[in-house]
Amino acid sequence: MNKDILIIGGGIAGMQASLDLGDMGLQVHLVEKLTCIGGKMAQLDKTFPTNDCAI
Amino acid sequence: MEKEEPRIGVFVCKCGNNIAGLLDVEALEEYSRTLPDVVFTQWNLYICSDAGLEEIKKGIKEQNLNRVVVASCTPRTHEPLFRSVCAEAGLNGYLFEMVNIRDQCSWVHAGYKEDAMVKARDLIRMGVAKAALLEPQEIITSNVAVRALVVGGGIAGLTAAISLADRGFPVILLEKEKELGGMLRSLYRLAPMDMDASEVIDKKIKEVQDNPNIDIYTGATIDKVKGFIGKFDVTFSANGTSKDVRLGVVIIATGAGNLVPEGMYQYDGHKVITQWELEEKLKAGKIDGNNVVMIQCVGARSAERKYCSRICCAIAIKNAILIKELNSEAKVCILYRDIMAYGVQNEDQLRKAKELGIRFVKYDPERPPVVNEDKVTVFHHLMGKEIDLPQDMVVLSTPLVASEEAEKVASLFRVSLDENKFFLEAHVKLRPIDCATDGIFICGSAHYPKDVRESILQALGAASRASIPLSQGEVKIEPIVTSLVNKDACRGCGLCVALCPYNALEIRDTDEGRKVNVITVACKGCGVCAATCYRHALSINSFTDDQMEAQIHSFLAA
Amino acid sequence: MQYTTDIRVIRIMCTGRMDPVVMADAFVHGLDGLLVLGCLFGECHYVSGNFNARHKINMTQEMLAYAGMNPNRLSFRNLSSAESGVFVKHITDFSTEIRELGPLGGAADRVPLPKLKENLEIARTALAGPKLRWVVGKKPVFMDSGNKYQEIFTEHEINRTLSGIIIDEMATHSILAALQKKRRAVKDLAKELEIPGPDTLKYVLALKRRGFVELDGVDGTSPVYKYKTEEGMC
Amino acid sequence: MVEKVTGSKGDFTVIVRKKARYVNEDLCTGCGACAEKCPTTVPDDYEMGLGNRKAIYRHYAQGIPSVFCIDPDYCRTFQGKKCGVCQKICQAKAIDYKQEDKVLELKVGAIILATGYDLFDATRISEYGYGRLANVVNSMEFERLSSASGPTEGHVKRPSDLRDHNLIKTKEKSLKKSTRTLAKYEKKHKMSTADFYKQFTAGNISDGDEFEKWVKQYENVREATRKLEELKARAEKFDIATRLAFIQCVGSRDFRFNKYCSSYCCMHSIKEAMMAKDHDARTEAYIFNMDLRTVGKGFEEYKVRGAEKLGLHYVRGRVAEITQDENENPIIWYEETTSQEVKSLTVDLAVLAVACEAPRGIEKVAELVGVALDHNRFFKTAPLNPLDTTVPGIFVCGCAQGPVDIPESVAQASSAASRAAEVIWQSTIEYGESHWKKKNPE
Repeated sequence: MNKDILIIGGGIAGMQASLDLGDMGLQVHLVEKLTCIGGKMAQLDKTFPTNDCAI
Repeated sequence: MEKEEPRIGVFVCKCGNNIAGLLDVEALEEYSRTLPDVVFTQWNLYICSDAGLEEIKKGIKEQNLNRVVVASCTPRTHEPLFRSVCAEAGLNGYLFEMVNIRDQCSWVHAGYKEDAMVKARDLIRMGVAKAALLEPQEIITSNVAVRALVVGGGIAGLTAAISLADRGFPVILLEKEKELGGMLRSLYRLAPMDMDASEVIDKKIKEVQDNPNIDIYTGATIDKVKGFIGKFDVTFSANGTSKDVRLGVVIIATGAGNLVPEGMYQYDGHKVITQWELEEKLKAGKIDGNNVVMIQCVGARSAERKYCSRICCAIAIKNAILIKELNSEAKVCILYRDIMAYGVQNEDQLRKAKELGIRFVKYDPERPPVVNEDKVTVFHHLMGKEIDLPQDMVVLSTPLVASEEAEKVASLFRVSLDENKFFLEAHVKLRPIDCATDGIFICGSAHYPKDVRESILQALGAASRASIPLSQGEVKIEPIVTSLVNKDACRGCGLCVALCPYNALEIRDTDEGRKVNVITVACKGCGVCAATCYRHALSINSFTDDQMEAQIHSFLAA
Repeated sequence: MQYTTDIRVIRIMCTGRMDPVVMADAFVHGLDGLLVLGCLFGECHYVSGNFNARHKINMTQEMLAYAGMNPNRLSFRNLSSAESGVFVKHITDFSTEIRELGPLGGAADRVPLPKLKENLEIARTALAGPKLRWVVGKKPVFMDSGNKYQEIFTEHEINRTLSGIIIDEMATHSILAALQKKRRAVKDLAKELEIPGPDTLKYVLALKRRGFVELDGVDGTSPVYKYKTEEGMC
Repeated sequence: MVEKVTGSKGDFTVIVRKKARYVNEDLCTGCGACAEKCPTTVPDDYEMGLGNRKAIYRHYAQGIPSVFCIDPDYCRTFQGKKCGVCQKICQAKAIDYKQEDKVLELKVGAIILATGYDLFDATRISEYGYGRLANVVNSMEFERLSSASGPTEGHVKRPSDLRDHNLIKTKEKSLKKSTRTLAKYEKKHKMSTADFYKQFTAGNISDGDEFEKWVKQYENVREATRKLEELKARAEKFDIATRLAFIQCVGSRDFRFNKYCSSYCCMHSIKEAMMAKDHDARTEAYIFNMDLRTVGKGFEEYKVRGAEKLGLHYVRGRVAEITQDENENPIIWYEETTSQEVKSLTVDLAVLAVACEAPRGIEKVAELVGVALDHNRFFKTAPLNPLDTTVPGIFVCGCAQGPVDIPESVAQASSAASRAAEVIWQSTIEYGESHWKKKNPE
């Protein structure tokens, strides 16, 4: 039985899932094809509906 | 106890060429030696390298340093590292101060070496001045009672309870009604996936009832809530008995209510009904007459209730299809403003409805449809004129509105509601399930109108978030929090309590009178309280008034 | 990215931490300009810190202006953490503005040095006092949920109250500071501090009632007052 | 890159290839000296090709990990040319041209697919002119154009203007070079070019190869200068794009491409229009839509605020075609459904709200992990277990299961985490119980 978890994709969804699992004390492996995590959200400037900054 | 004389060590980093490319790091090191309380200085090519870190440890041990200043890059990336290195050498990590001569100096002042050197010297001097006043701090830990409270026994609450219980966490589930199930009990089929509502909810209820980790209390009301993350003390009564429990986390899943459109569009509950009332008729399989007109956005997206209730279009489409399936002769017309068939499944259903011959007519909120005895008159946008639609039944799509309980629950748990009295999340984008108060989570329509699938999703999310403190068993907090530095000064006035956005302050009766108590686990260290206290009784660790003033004074002392 | 070498950064967790006393103290010690940079309104990382900061900074500005300093030396601007361009714009603008104003106590300020410094010290004392802090602290509460009687106040109403207190507090603390140096008659105080005679009398009597000053004989027909060692203030 | 997945719920074995960065992660301090000196400029995909990066780069400034990496497709060293600049400049000695891919074998109990989405390729709708008309961009490109950290520092400029500015720069560079050549001739023959040209055209100087070249060079320079001046004169009039058209449902709700609604584009366009208006008060923004789907918390209020406070124009109608005028300004042709008239509107910039599509290569991922896709090529899920794929122990979240906005993505991520954690805990249920009993001794 393995206790680790694999997450494919380092966008906002992948990162949030990793953070939650990591905080639960599980070992997470996050695989991203680009050189940095962040995904599409990192390309956004502001977000609706509060015009908050994306990064 | 007399205070130890500060013995400050200053380490200046070249960061390869990043700093040394512009600044004369060796001259800065020499300058640091002239500053008050500085007993040891050193420069390094990369302080963050293993060798550089060893030097800090050596400095602390051999030179008996009791404060460390590193002039290098940004605390955003490197402060935790340096803090832990100090701690490894036996020096409290909070007796460390970082000066940023890279991002704030060498990187941004290329070509102005002289001015940049002046600035770098100022920054180091300011850092040393602050370091002299630093106090040791300890990471704050607090135990978490490993038990969760789920408020609300609808689809969201049930799902969250099962998810937590399946992972071995005991759950207390409170429902104000006599029966579990919530809104789904009165529904017929679910949009957009077209499933039997009672089948779905009955299965969930059984799962909850069979789960040994879940204690269910129906007909329950919450009387009193005290405490904070890890230690919520909740008093509730169910079936005439009162119970006290201690819980680590709370999930709020109190759902929403239906708007009764009294006085709108001749609503009478018989011939002019709501979608919810239509559900009952559909359940019974009886629809009278062939002509059905549905009106969308009744009491929503208006001056008085500004929001869009998200799910009504999907419900109308689903019910229109059900009517057609029941009676293929039926003529169903949906009067809408925008068809909110968002996503994959809703759009599929919309297409299906159109294929079945259900008519969609857009109306202008400025010229709303008028319901008459046997017809509905509406201004048709495309034709540019009023048309009459015969009707045997008018169905009004009303929004979900905040549950009547919302205000009471919110004030009990001291969490905020939004302007429509739905529960307010900590951050719209990044923390959609958390409340601003730690340890409290929201899911389902208590947060905003949601369909079943979305409620399930959010409930699982809430279970996930709630399980974090439960599985850690304790919460750890950076000690940069408020502390009551002058207990005598505090008069227990409660001004700070009113301003704290995190419910991290409370007034307690003590032997010396009413005094503020800081719930450090809940405090985030924003400092509003300290900046406000008219008795100057509060301060923020590592960001005290004295420290800030010392930085400014030492800058101006040049 | 490059910017002016004029600025020195002091890190705080949230602008909500900005204490009026710390801001005033900076100018007492001769700072030419203080720029508070924080999150955009509505996206404070600490929920509501920047709104609290705005109330306090506005009040401090008004107080320091009343003390004779050019209020533009203190400024609050907002940006998000990813907007490096906006950051540079803010500090470039501010540095240009301060350079135009020149050093503290120069032509841009209503009161010249060293008098300005004295005034600023009085302002600092007043800002540390309970009255202003209480009202500015209560401001968001009054605006949001109202006072004990559920009376909700507009920002305008509270600001008017604050302005009144600023004038009273400056006068009161000026009188105290003057008396601390030397015993005086009310009319001399009025002349020296440029406060109308009747007002001066009102302030002095209030101070007497609260036990901060006491009668110290009569000079001709005028009673003379002196400073009484502090015994705590509420 | 995930290369192989075997096993089942609770016991998966995954082979992952970690691509070589050619920069040692433990040594790189992220200082960026290498990128500053790198001679190779490459279009930046983070900036949607609107800006440039170097061949040694970070995806974006705040990216994590903050270490750099070399793009072997562009790096001179990998292209067999002489370079090695980064290796020389790096004081941390982190550059390693010989670094190799690493193959890792991971043993995991559960897998979460968060593979996201791709933007719909708008060139597929030829009538909108994307890719052909300079000033038709997609929503993500507009996002970069209006971002304060983007290539234009947040000033919304027309791409054609950016192109012309770049053209001016390259032309200036080559002109400088040619002027230097002229100077060489002048020095050699001790005569100013103007004098020489006068004499030569008068026939006072006998011909010769070099003089021919000189003349030709001079004429070229004259012509290039004229063109450059023209371009510069035109560029002076360039302004911020203030008339904006947002075209909704590009590739969504369209039978030819994707039947579904992409959920977030209505709000995204309203937001972009608001930001532009915020940046420049002259902005007039038109949002061409079928329905404005403002179904989230605060969304409808946001939309109303956009119209009432900022004067955004919501136009109901599907755009038929986009053409351009002589200034390369896009002309939007649409049928206004309310009046049933075909109308046109000329704007500075047209922004296509492109659909959220299952990413290219999703079939390969699906095949690798063995899960099924739905008819829209997203990972298939069940309605009441919305994050469970067709294989137990493998979950999905975010846009990989269908289009969702950010808060829903985040919520789904937490939910998927919960499902994955359930797998791990269920298999070690004793741990769960003893865990809380230990913590709750009462």
